[in-house]
Amino acid sequence: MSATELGIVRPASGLTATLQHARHVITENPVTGVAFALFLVLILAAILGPSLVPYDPLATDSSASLRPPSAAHWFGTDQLGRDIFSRVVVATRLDMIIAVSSVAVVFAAGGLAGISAGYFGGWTDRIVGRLADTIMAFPLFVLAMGIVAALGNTVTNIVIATAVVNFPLYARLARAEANIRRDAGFVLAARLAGNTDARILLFHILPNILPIMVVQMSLTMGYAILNAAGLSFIGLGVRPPTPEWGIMVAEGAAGIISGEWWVALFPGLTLMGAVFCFNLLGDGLRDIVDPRRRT
Amino acid sequence: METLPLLDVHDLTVEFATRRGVVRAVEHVDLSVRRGEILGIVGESGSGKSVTSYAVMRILDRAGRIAEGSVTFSGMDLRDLPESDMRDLRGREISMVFQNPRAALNPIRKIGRQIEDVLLRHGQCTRADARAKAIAMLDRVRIARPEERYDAYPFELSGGMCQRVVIALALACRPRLLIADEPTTGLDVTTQKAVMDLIVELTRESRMSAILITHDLGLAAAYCDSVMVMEKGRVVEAAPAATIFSAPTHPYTKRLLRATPRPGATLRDLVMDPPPETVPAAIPKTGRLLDVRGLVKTYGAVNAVDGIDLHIDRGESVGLVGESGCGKSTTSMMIMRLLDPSDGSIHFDGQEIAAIPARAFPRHPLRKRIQMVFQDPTDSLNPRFTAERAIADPILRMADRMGRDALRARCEDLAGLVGLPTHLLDRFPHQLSGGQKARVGIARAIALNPDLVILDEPTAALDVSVQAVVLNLLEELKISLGMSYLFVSHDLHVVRLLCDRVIVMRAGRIVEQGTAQQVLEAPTADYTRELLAAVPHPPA
Amino acid sequence: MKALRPIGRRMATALPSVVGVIIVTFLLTRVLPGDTAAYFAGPAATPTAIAEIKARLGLDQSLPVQFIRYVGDLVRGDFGSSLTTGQPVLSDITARLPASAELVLVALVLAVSIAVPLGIIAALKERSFIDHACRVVATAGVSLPVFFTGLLLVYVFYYILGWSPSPLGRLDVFATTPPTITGFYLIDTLLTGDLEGFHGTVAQLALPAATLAIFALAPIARMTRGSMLAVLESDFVRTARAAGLPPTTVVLTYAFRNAVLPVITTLGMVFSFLLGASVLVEKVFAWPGIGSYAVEALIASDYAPVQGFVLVMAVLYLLLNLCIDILYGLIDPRVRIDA
Amino acid sequence: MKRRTFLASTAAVTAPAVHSPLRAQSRNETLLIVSESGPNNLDIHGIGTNVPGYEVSWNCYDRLITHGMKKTAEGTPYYDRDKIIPELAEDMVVGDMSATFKLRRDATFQDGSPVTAKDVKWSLDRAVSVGGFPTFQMKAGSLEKPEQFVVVDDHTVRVDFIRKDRLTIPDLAVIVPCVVNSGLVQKNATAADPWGLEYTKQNTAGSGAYKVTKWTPGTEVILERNDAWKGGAMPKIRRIIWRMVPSSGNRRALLQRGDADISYDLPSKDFAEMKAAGKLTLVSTPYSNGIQYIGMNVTKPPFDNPKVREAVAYAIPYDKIMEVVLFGLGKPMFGKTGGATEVAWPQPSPFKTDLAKAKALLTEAGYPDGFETNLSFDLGFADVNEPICVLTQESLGKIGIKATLNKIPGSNWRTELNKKVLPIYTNVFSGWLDYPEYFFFWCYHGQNAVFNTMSYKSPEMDSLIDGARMSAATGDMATYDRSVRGFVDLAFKDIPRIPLYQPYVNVAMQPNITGYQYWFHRRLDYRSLAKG
Repeated sequence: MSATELGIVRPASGLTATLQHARHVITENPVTGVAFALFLVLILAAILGPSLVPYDPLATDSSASLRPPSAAHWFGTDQLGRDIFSRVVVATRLDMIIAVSSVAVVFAAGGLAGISAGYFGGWTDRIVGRLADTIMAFPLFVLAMGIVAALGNTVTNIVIATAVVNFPLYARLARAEANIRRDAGFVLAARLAGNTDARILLFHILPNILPIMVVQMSLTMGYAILNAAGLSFIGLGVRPPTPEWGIMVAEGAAGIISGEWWVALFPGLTLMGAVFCFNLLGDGLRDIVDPRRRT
Repeated sequence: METLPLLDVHDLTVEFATRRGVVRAVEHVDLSVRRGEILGIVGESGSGKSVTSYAVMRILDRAGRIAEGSVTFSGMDLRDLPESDMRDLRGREISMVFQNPRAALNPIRKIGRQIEDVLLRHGQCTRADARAKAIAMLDRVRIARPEERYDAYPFELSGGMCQRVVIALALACRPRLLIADEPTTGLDVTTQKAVMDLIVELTRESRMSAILITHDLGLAAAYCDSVMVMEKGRVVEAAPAATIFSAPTHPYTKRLLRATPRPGATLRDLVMDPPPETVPAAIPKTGRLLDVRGLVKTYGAVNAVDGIDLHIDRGESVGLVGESGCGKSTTSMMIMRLLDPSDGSIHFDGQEIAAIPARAFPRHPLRKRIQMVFQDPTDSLNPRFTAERAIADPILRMADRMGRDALRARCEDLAGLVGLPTHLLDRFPHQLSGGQKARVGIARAIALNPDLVILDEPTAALDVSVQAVVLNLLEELKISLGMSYLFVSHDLHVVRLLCDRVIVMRAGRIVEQGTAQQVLEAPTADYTRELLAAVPHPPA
Repeated sequence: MKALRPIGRRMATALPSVVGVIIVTFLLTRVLPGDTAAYFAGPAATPTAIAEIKARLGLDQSLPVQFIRYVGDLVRGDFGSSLTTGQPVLSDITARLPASAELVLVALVLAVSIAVPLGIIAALKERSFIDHACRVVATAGVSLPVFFTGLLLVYVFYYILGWSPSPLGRLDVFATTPPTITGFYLIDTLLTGDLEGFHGTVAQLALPAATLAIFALAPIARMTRGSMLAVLESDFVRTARAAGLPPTTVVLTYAFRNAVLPVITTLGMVFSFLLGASVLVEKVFAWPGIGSYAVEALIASDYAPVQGFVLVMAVLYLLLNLCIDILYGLIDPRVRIDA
Repeated sequence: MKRRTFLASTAAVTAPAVHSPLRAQSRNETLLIVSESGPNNLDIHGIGTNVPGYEVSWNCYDRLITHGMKKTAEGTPYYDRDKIIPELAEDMVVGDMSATFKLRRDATFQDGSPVTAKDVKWSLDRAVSVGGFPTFQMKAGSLEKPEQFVVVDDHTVRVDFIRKDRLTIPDLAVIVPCVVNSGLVQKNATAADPWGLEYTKQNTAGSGAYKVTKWTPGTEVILERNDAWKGGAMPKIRRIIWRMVPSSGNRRALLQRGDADISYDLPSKDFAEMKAAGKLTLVSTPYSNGIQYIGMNVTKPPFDNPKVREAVAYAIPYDKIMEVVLFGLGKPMFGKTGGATEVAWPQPSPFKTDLAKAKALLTEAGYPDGFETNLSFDLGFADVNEPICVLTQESLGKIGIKATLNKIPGSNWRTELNKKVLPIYTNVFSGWLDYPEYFFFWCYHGQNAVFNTMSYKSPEMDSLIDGARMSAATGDMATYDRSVRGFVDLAFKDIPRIPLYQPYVNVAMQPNITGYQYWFHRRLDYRSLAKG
């Protein structure tokens, strides 16, 4: 029995209520609070990073190769004497771009295909369903590898590959959410109000499943970064010497055994932090979005 | 004679911790149940009636706690009882029956096993005789062929059957107190009667006590020895059932009593201060508005609607009555042109519309002339739209273009018409009460002055007092705007209040139709008589 | 016979997916860079030599013709030959599949046996410290790239602590492989009563399986928690509580059995993710599975193994989903009717 | 039905449960080798046999002749290019236009059948006939037609020369002209596969010191000693376990923990560090006749301009590359100051890093603001190529050349190179036959062979290379020396390729392993290794 059922909660207006709720979630759940803070740091690093870093992330210095962390080089230097801290910070932008754009692409494609499938049913549903099934039948990472290997390892193709492997997730989610709403009272009412199917889909159903999609997007952002890192590990990442977390980890990985732990560790921790942040953020957003937990 | 009551609740206050601080759901409630007594707790949603019973059982969710007061059962203070003892008590001494029986049963466990679980838990049987005892229990709650049903899963049983199983579960250990929380909500009237009769019979038979929690004063009055009325967490009146009906003392009880539809009462009788008589639209329109012939809807091999003929005249209200699954909703959806019929014709204002595909109908000029008010006001409002946006939607789509200000003005007019305070127009559905949402739904339906409005159980989800007001509003609007209604409902008494003519459906066919008076007072079909008899009659 | 019909029907619905997989793989591998013929011809081949080999491999034909040949070969059970190992793909895959399957399944079992209790506890103690801790731990696991986790584990447990045997595949270098009965060393060593071999296998499996399991914790724990929360709030759990059933019965027999349904569905998804991730893990641990096999083939533009791998994976995935459906049906009687 | 047979067969397997895990009899006679990749074919004559496959061939088959050993300055045994010793042959007589080999009478194949002249002829015929790499390699020594190989008697074979070629005899000592058990292989040959390549792909059929007893492609190769070997002194190691460990970090860990005995494809960094740690035996030997270089396509602007090429040559960060990419494990091939050009290859170029000069040259060439280009490299050797290219890219940036790095997957590298369109790239070339004219013939000659990836054409160069080949065959050493100096000088003048360094073969071993020998093919020769 929640307070809402008891008929007690009557918040003032939509926006303030959401803000209030967000504040409530953050304060009540310290983990989500930390995730939000981390997210802000990431955004700042992505925007301001390149102008803040102490060194040129591409400048090599053979006299300072593989230096452990010090006051001059907080995260140490890599094999070519590049400052790892600067590279990690500057990489934020690229990684965020990969994450955000792949999620945007898959949201547009998978989301639309999914809600159409869920709303119209029939052939649309069958085709989208088969498409999703087919993609799912691939081990996803291998499919991503295949796409990048076939199309060439550019940022665009990494984004496309990540979007493709996430397609079933979005299509299915959107389909399920749209399907339970296709016969909802408000959809029937919208039809009575003279809305065409397209309008109902875009202006009535989509806004309602948006929150749950946003949660998914947050979770997928983390996956996108991991995916890019995995591709880097097997040599299908972005072009050198562009700093990217996954590549830095992959390059430094061999050094762990030889004692140059910092080369892989710091980019690894950053990468983990970012993915961690997106995942926790997704959880947190789910708390905000999920009406069940609005107590 | 025993002097000590079986259950004695004194000064009970239950608090819920919400993020807006502590909310008191139940305040200073006193109640007592004697051995063999059936107590009814009546109240509208949010009155705290269910919370009271959960507090007695100590099954409040994590956020809730008993803040004050005492609960004494058979001399034991339940508030201080260790949880393990409390668990022994639950199901053996005090049992509970919940509303929505299908959800109250574990969907993936055989019903027999669920009964056994309880029997075994409370040492009422051994592994060896568990099955036999469970079957005996099923037999006791009048489930036919109990040996077979033992292996059934809840989804294989009807709602009424499920409720019998829940009752069997509750009574398996022969408890001394049974708490039934809205046990018949969601069941058809005929089932409702059978379930209530069963509960009372078994209670009396084994000399148990019972608490019946319901929103239906009529139900409480018909089955209980004494009745307690709750409002906003407080008890406003408690008296023997008969007394409550004949001489209610508290204004809230009076209002509740008045709002309950009953034979002989008119719409205006339901509300305390009825609105002035509405002036009919200037020129009352006459003539045939809707003519439905041979309407059929087939799903696979099943005819959900099996050849329906009906008609509605201008300015007329027609009630379409039947129990769930009788095809009344399917019929209304087809007339509404949200669903394509398998066969038959629908003439609206002389135009055949059955052939226009439902997908294309939104763009049809007739669309705005046939509108609908939905059963569940919450479900029928887009959670992301404000009240104004919801009302404006049909205007934006189907009326001539108008400016922002004109649109706002029109929405305010409509809000005024349905009695919705204009400041609520900017709110989202979750910020509105059930009655307010219903008004928004009505305003949206009448926004384009339709000729025919289909009312699909428009008050089923509302409390009686709200229902009374909404029904009056609908009547008022019909007269002032000159609309016709097709009122779809399971409740004959409600239909009678609003309708000129009544059509009774069963299994996709019409079993009886005639004027409201004729059908209710001199029904010709057995089924109609059965329906009428099933409605609980409070003591006169 | 009757019981098999739904299974048959379910398989039939999966057919389009298989066809889709075949087409997509074919097209994808044809756009892969690299020239098989040039690879075959060796570093110093003349253009005519390359053209000759091309003709021999049928690579000079048009795409549709190649596709028809490919499908024809598939029907005859001929998956082609790998350039990197020089063996027929089918025999490579059958030799390597048990290694991957054993790894992924052990990881899955490990993950489930940790994540499910974790999820249940988190749901029972919603918003408590334990809940937050579970969430953080599980999420941290899924936030690490698997190859990084794997290398860290090797570094700590093999290199620094020396607890784990050398990351050299399924068995100690000097141990002989058990006779192939199932191909799963864990089972084969037990069947032959070879306890030493069994221990060795477990020791070799520990790190790679742990690496994968860490990755799989979060989705399973999250799903268990969410679905437990939903079920714990449901009416029938309240009924069970009100009937005085003990907490263990309520949580396990009533709540968990219902909550496990969406978890099972998630497992299919997790399995697919693990198969993908195993590609990287196998590379780190020199695991002779099909994942590492496929990666190397892909990097080498070696069509046939990639196609064979993907096809086998797809079929495996579909079979797994079939198993999940059957399992689902066993748990949830409502589904049986529809099937 | 099917199920029943399956069960029956399972039972058949389980029934004799006598299996017991045999620990290797003695670790001292077993060698554990770890490397990144393994063979894809056990026969070097097979189609597309990869480099690890060569190692199997080298150790499992014998040739008529082989090389003797000498020692490098560091004391590492190093094959002696000029000292040919018998292996299957006990005697070799080189005439003017032919060479005659007398076979050992006691040599047998691993199945016990004797090695006869018929086998030798069949094997050499096979090498020149199967096409692909083996045939190509044979051609390098003017061994082109089966008619060149004549069976004189059961134990005598004559090889006729079609032309005078200094490389003919050395080419009979490389891996390709191995002697195959013709009887055994022919038994397993088919009409479609007359040379029995399918059989030898999976099985070794030689007379060599080792035979493959188990091969799990991509995972491990197990070789056992052939105790009846007659080609040389009996090897010490009885059993070789060769495991594929893709992660270099793990290979290093295995070595450092003492689990693996030998690994020889470690990154320079690991190698340098292990060397510094001093716990393992580490041997570095320069590739014979090999060079890592930066090549430029001389047919297309801007690299068609020699000034641009020279500018690039002065812009390469040579020392940086030696230091942070190779950790000193390479022989610098730059910065030669003074001194005459030697009659040798590889030898250092006169270039050194001089950005001012590079900038000036670039301006002179008409590119004062530089230009944009793509710098390509083979992803298969990314651990060296990538840092080289990153450093080069940065350095080129300083003189205005904006280079974008272009990673090309290993599988595609050769195809891309052979299209001869890559503007600038880095690569390694090395020849088995260690003769300057051999290198130049393949890489600089205007016949535009596949290895002349710069599309370099110069009549002067061609005549110098041809001159060297001719004079070598005839033994005119004065002309030879002049020609070699000439083409080396010309290569440094026209600069289609900028030499960077001579790579090292780095081998890391446990301290108790002895007997490592450097061979032209750079793979391990198990026969000389010993443990303990």
